[in-house]
Formats: sequence, C-alpha cells, structure tokens
Amino acid sequence: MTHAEDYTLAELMCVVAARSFPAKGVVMLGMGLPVLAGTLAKLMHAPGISLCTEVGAFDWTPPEGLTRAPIGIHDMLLNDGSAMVSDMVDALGTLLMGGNVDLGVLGAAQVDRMGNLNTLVLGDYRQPERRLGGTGGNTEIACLARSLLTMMPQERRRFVERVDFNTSPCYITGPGSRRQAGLQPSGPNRVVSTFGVFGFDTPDGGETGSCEMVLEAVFPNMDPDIVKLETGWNLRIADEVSELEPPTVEEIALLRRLDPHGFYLVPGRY
Amino acid sequence: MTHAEDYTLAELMCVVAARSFPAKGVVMLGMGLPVLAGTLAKLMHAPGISLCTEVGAFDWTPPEGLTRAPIGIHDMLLNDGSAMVSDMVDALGTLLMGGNVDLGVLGAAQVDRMGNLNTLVLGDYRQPERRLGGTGGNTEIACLARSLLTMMPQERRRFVERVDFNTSPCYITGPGSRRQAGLQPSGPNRVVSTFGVFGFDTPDGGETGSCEMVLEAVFPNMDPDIVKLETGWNLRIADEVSELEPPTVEEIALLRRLDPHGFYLVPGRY
Amino acid sequence: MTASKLMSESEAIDRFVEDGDSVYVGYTSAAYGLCQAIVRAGKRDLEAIGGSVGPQGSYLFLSGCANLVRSGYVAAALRPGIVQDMMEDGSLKFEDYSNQAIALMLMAGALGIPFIPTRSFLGTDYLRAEYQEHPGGFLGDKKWAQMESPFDGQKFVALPALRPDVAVLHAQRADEDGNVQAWGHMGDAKWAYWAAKKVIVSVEEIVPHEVLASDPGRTVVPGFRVAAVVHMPYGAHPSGCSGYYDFDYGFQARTSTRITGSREAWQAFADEWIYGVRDRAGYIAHLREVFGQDALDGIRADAGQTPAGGVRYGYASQLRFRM
Amino acid sequence: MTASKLMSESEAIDRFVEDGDSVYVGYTSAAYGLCQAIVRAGKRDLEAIGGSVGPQGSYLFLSGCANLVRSGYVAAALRPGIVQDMMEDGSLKFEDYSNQAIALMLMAGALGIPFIPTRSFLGTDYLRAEYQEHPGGFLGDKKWAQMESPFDGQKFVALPALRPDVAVLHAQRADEDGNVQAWGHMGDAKWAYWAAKKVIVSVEEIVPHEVLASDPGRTVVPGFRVAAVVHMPYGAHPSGCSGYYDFDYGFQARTSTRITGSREAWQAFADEWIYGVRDRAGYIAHLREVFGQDALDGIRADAGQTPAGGVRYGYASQLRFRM
Repeated sequence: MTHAEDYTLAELMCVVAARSFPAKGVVMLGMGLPVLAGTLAKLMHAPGISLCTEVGAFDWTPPEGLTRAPIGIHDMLLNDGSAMVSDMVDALGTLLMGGNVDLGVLGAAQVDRMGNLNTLVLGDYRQPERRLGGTGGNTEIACLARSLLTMMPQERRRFVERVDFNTSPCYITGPGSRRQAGLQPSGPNRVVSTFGVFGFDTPDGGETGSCEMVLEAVFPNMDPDIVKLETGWNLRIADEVSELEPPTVEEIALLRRLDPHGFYLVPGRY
Repeated sequence: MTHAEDYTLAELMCVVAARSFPAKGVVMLGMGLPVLAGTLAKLMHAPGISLCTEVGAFDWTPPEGLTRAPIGIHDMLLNDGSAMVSDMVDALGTLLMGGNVDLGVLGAAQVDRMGNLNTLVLGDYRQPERRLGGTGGNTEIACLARSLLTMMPQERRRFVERVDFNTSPCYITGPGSRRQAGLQPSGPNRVVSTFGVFGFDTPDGGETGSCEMVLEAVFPNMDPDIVKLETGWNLRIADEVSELEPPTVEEIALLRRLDPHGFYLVPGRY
Repeated sequence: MTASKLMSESEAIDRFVEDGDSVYVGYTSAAYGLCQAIVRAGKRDLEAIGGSVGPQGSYLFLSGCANLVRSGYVAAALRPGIVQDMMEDGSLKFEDYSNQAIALMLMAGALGIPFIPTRSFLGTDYLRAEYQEHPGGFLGDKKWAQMESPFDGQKFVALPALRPDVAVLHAQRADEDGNVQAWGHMGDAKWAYWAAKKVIVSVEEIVPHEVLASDPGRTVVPGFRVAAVVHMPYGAHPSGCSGYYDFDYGFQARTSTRITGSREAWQAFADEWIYGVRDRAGYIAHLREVFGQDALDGIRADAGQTPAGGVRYGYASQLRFRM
Repeated sequence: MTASKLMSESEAIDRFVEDGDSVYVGYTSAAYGLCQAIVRAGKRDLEAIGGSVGPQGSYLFLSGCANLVRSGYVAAALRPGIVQDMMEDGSLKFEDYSNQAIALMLMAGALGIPFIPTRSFLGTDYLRAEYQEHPGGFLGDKKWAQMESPFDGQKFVALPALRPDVAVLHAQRADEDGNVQAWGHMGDAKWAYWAAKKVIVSVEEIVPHEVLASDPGRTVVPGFRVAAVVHMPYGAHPSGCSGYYDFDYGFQARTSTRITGSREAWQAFADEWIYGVRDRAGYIAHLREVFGQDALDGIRADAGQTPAGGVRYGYASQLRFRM
C-alpha cells in the first residue's frame, strides 16, 4: 500500500469520504461527488453496501469493465448491475421514507454548525442574492435517512453559522429539535471536506449534547487552525484530532479511472 | 340470427347483461358472473371496451383459442391478451379512484330500491343472521366507477327495500345523498336480473329524481307482476315495459363454450 | 457478497415468524406452502392480513394459530361453517376492510406515512357511527377516520398505515440474496413486499443473481428487504403460479373448499395435508401418491405467452464530452 | 379496434396542448423533441412541472411559452443567467418543492386522492410561516399544509394532489393504440403517465400490439389513457434512452448548458435547433449535417444487458374441476 504523491484536495475528499462508508447497509447517493465517492467505496472499501439512487436504481454493483462512475444519479449505466430498477416513488418514498436507508450521502452549497444543508438560495429566500438549482432529493434524504455523510469543499462561505435556508435538516437548532419537528433521530453523522472530517456532539442522534459540528480528523499536513479559518463560526476541535492516512496510489488511480471525462474532478471546480 | 330455444334464466341474465355493455370505455369486472358476461360482451357485442380487473389486468382481449372465460378475476389467463398487467393499487387506486373507470359490473347478495348493494352480512352487522365473504373490491367500484351494471338473481330476499348493510353505495337514501356523502354522481345505472332489466329514476346521476329502481324491460314471456312478486318493495314499473329479445343460438353457444366446467352456470346455482 | 438467505421452510418460519405476529398471507401470490409450515410450527396468536384472505390464510385460524383477521374478503366465511362460527363466538376477531383499503394501507405502510386518504367507503354503512365499536372487532377507533382535505374541503376517509410483522409470499424466482422477481397481475403483493417488517418468500426457482440483474425491471423487491428465501416448487398449490402451473380446481373441490364445513372435515384435511407431511416436498410427493403424476401434469401451464420483441438496457461505454 | 393514436408531433401538440395548460416535462423520460415542438407551436401561459426540470423544460420558459414552474430542481437556475433573472423579475413564477414531493403529488393526482402525506420537509425552512407568501410564487396557501395523523398524532406535511393538464414523455416503444412500454429507472414518469389529464408520448419505435401484449408487465400505461403517440427516433436527445442511445454530453456542452447564459445565446440556440428545423427528424438531420454521422454513432448504446432467463406468462388451457 503505497501512498499517492500527487492528488488534489477534491480527490482527497472523495477518497476520505469513500473510506467513511459503513461496511454494509443501504446507501442513497445524492447528486454530484457522492456518486463518485459511492462508486469508489463500493469497488474498494465497502463492497457490502447497497447503492441506490432516487430515480430508481436499487443495489447497484458496478458491472465488469466499468468505464466510468455514473455521471449523475440518472446515468443509464446504473441499470446495468442493479438488482432492481423502478421509480422515484419507490426510491424516495418506499425505500427512503419507508425507513430502509441507512446512509444518505449529500453535497450542498452550504452546511452549518448543526449540520443543516442549503441547496436553494443564498441570502434571504424572498429576496435572494442568488438562486441555486434547488434541492432535488436532498431534502428528503436529510429528513429521512438514518445517518448522513456530507461532502463539502472547505470554504468560509460554505461553512456558515446558520444556513441561509435550511433545505435539508440535520440537527436544526440543536438538541431535541429534530424530535420537535417530527423527525426521527439522525446519526452518527459526518461531514468530509477538502480539509478534514467532522462529527457531531450528540450521543443519541440529536436528542442530547450540543449537536454542533466537531473537527475530528484533518487531512495530511493540515493544521486545525487553517480549518477554523475556513469555517464561519468558532469551530470546536476534538480533544484528539487525528491525521488521516493519505490516499494510496490505488485509490487515486481508481478514482481517476472512474472520472475519465473530468466530469467530477476537473481542476478548479472545487 | 336464430333465437335459442333452450336456456336457463342465469344464461339469459348473462346474455342480457352482455348486451347492456357500452360500445367502448373502461370496464372493471367484479367477482362472479360479471366476468362471464364481460367476456361474452367483449367477444360478441362490445369489442371496443377495455376490460380490467382489480388484481391488475388492464384492457384484456381474449386470446385466440380461448378455452374458457376467466375463472374469477384472478385467473392467470388474464395475463394473456392484456395490454398491461400490474397490481391492485394501480387497478383500484390509480385506475378506479383516479377516475378512469366508465363502468363497474357487480354482483352482490342484496340490492335495494336505491341500487345499493350488500356483500357483507345478512341481518344486523353486530349480530348478523349470517356473515358473507366480504366486499372485496365491490365497495370501491360502487363508490368510484362512473356507472354501474349490477347482475342479480331476481329473488324477494335479494331485492330488498333497504340492504341490511350498504357495502356498495348507489343512490344511498335518494336524491343528493351521493353528493352529501362526498361521492361523484353515478349513472346511468342498470340492474339486470333473471327476470328483467331495471334503470333508475334520476336524470343526473343521483342529484334529482326519486333515484328509485324502475323496471324497464322484461325477459321473454315474463309478466311485470311476477317481477313485483319477487321484489321486496312496491316496485315501480316504467310506463312502457319492453320485452327483451330472446338470446340467439350464437349467444348461448358461446356462453356455454366460455363455461366448459360449469363454474358459473351450474344448474341450480342461481 | 452477503450471506445467503436461502433456507428450508421450517427454518424460515422458526426464525422469522413469532407468536403474536401479524402475517400478510398473500392473495394472487398465495403462499400455501409457507402458511402450512406456519401451522405445522404451531405458532400462536397470529393475525392474518390480506386484501382477500384465501384458504391458505384460513389455515391459520382454523388451526388455532391465528385469532385475528384483517381483510376485505374471507373466502372461508362465504358459506356457513367453522369460520362463520368462529366469527360469531369471538374466537376469530375480524376487521372488515376492502381490497382497495388493504392495498392502500400496505402502500402507506411501505411509504412510511401515517395514513392514506381514500374516497372509497364514503356513503357506506361501514362508516356508521353505531358500527364503529363492533363486538367482533379489535381495532376500535383506530380503524379509519373521516376527514376533509385541507386544500379544498373534499371529504375523504383516512386509512391507517399497515405494516405487517411478516409477509409470506410465493413468487416465480429469486436469487440466494433474496432479490425476487415476479410477473403477471400482482394483487396487493407488491406493497406487502415493502410494508412488512420481515419478508419470507417461497419461489419456484432459485436462479443466479446475473439472471435477475439482466432484467432488473422485473425485480419486485431487493434482497436487502427479504429475510428468507425458500426454494419451493409448487409452493402456491392449489393456487397457481403464472408460467409454472395453474389453479388446481380439482384438488380444491376435493379438499380445500370443503374443509370449513365441519371440524372433522378440517381435521381430516389438516392431518393428511399439513401435519401428515414434513414439508412442501412431502406434500407434493403425497399429492403424487394419491392422485398420480397426472395431478401435476393436469395443471401444467401449457398455454400463454413468452416475451417477444427485444429489450435492451443499454448505454454508451465511451462518452464524448466535447465535440 | 380503436382509432390509431399515432400522429405527427405538430398534430399532437396542436390538438392536445392548449394555452394555459400545466405541462409535465419529464425527467428521466425527458421529451426534448416534444418540448421543442411546443416552443415551435408558440403556446402561451404554460406551467412547466417536473421533479427536476431539465433544459427541455427550460425551453418552455426561455421561449416565453411558460411563465410558471413547479419543481424540486431547475437545472437552468443553477448558474447565473436568464432563468435566475426571470425568477427575480417575476417573469417566471415558481413554486419550490422537491423531487419526492413532485413524485408523491403526481401519485396522489393519479390515485384521485386530495393530498398525500409526507414526512419530508419537517424541520426545514420551507415550512417557515414567513415564507408561505413568496413574491415569486403562485400557489399561496395551497402549497402544503402541516397536519397531525388522526391515529397517533404523528406530524406530517400534506402535499396537494397534482394533475397536470398534459404530460409529454419519451419512451422506448408503443403500439398505435397508445400502449406504452418503458424500462430502466423511471424517475417520476410512471406517476405522470397516470396523473396527467392528457398524455402525449414520443417513442423510439412503434411496434405491433402483439409485441407489447407478449410482455404486459413492461407496459407503463394502457392506450386508453394516452391521447397521442408520436414516432420520434432520438426524441430524448441530448438526453438518453436506455437501450437506444446515451446522453450526448458533447452536444450539451456545446449548446444546452450554455444557452441560459444570455438572451443572445438562447436565441442563437433556438434559431438553429428549434425554429430552424421543422420537426425532430429535421433536428436529427441538422445534427448530422453539423457534426456528421459520428454525432449519433458516438452515443450509441453499445454496452448494457439484455434479459436472460426465460420468462413465461403461462396458464393451463384445460382445467380439471373434479378428480
């Protein structure tokens, strides 16, 4: 196992996210990098997971001779290797709302101290500085999956004290607020950024603890103070912050083979 | 077109019911004789109708070389010749409740003056004289199809002033009561018995008129007074009661070919 | 990748059916073999659930395994006999719904929503106030609710979500991981696969995963939702299985449809066809002994259609991003 | 038996899309050709509906045909440009839902029920009281309702049933009667087929009815619910159609994804690829002219699987009722 020498932060984020997948369970992949990370995880780290998409692919195993990770959640190659294909009510209703999804993997424009995401607008909803594309299935995955893995470039404008618009609730305003809203507990949840890995201070999915994001591990050669600089609130740092194992040659090689067109990891995109 | 010389009242009822089908439209067949009558209608009188069943057969055309009418609504031969097969939510929910069914064809244990049916109990619901099998899909077909064709042996104990238990509403208690219950108008509706054919006195699906059953036509050689004797209320007779055309040799021959096992028309059953 | 879910019928029932469970018993996917295995295992205090409950479901209450039934139609109650008696003397409590209601309630359970609206039942006597507490019922006022739409005031009936503890179903084929494929009209089976907390499926054939994955649109439930798969040829007999065998009306006439007439008739049937055999293979062997191979030849699915017209799930192996 | 529903795209749009209609524009079954035909026909005051509205839906509002959109995701609003401007200046009114919401709302519409409960949206800002009247919205307080279950007090969000006036979808094949078969993941298409008051389908192939009837489990909507069928090879381009062709990312990069950057870019695209061609056949011919046959060869679905393992819908032609 040789460490790779040359990789981007986005590649590092994907590799670390892929390593964070559980060994098994039902996983719903959101749009964007989660698809790439999920494919890498299934092929290398967590062959026992069942990958699903909101348009209706259930338990996808990458077919032999795979030439790319799926481009988006709607790539037709997801029909090849899936144990079942159906539709969005079956995926986001029956599967997800029915309580069958162990892990949702999401990206967004903003994440906040309580792990909530924003995919809809920057600024005030009624007079936004900028509209975004919209939430897609992000909202329901955050509301209804048993746990969340969020992938987010580490930038101060993205890591904010409070999201401009909470499209996708994690711990909302803190302990007890999921229950008060009518949601089930969520967790253990994790955020993987381009700088490190974060957990949340709650032992029971949001009922007690402060529920705030905590830096638990950093990327190779990353100083936690730099992470704080690119975080929009006074970030809490775990007592022991571990340094993550660098990506291996194999991980980076496979990752690049999975993105032959630069759809995900084109330089400068993240 | 030669008239048949030898036929039972049940056969006559099936033939007359089959002739009563509209030329086209979506038809949902209930359990029992409606399946036989519907098959006869599709083959002989109304090739343009789309026959559907509640278990999920959509637009069934009897295949070449058909050896029997479907035995029940769940006969697997309904998969052969159907344009689509799916399930009960699609059939009783999407198709029926979605407003796509033009005609429901039903049988029951009792029918009353307002056309309501009973499939559940004889006597008081809480202390019945006799339980029956239950309503199956009868309730929703009566509630939700645009019009109804009911097939019922003419017996005083079956044609009652008021059903012991209204499982399947037609005009309920009279004008306006469908609307008050939250149902759409229903009609024009028809009852075919072993003695004759009945309509209902309402020009607008149950909003005005008396909504009561009216004898409109009788079987060959049947006296309307005999029909009254086998009806449990003071049956209204139309000003002009026509006599129905007797079944043809072809109709009776096809009907018998469709029931080679005596599943439907075993003597003494009706 | 995952451990095989293939096991014997007795192991499946022992491991995944518990006393007190509510059990979806199938309709068009009637799991006769699995229901008989439940009877043989002597489970108690079960509830039988199905849009229509056929003879296989009745085995559960005729045998004393179940004392509750929630359904739109109980075939065995159609004629006077033991089941009507049980419903009268309270040894079988029942809740009267309809086929649509049970199908929608299973769908709501599968969707994880608390209830589902229907426009059926409006105008019926089911909703009459004085019938809401029925001496034979067991749900009390949690059976349904009349409401109005918050958007337009339209009346509807709210049906509570239904999540059976376990569903037993019969299907055409599965792989060892429990991915199930079925075809033909499905009744309420599709939603039972997703509503039940535990799913036990008997199938005519176990096939390699690759066969299922070659046509994933035919899969009705993925393996991760299935607790046990039982390889059980003729598992639906005397009901049918599209593509394999038809209903055995001869057998039904001789046995099933008469069994509810008297305790003696039921006991004779059960002693011979349930307790008298070890499992479904034994049942089929006994069927051959009694009626000859003709019993099976006579129900062979010799008519019907096979898919014509090519279907391909295709994509481009190499893509161009720039022209 | 019924009159053929096969017609040209312009006839289908002329006859079945009216000014003021709400139009489901597809997602995984993206009807690019039909959407372009709507633009060409100059329809007005339309509403675009879809769980996710892709470029084909945006054509409707970029062209001025639509001034409303109800969706969980508007791809063209992802980056600054005309669509963001339209949402700001009020020329495009919008209602923000989610993919699940639109799919469930279509399902409720198809089922004929007034609303459908969801447990999504709980805890989000979508439900904040001060956002319920949005200057850019058009539904007011009929957008959703917060409620509690009558059975257990569980909180949920009621989503109103959605019945688009018309749905335009692209699928693999149909017969002349309008029976449609599609395969691969379906997004929200299945429920749109059933929710819309009028359904217009473009297909890669018209096949004899017998082909469809040989495998009726593959049918997604029966002909009696379909208003028009258009034979339109490459009708989903530059989106894909499983088994036929993949997404044309090259074309998208050159055209679609840039068209919302400026009015000039949109107009140049529309003049060349919508107004500049007569119909989808003309569009494909022009694609060949500009990029060569390679444009189509390059997206050919050369990988993927075909169904293995025999499937038969069988029954017994002769039955025995007595043994």
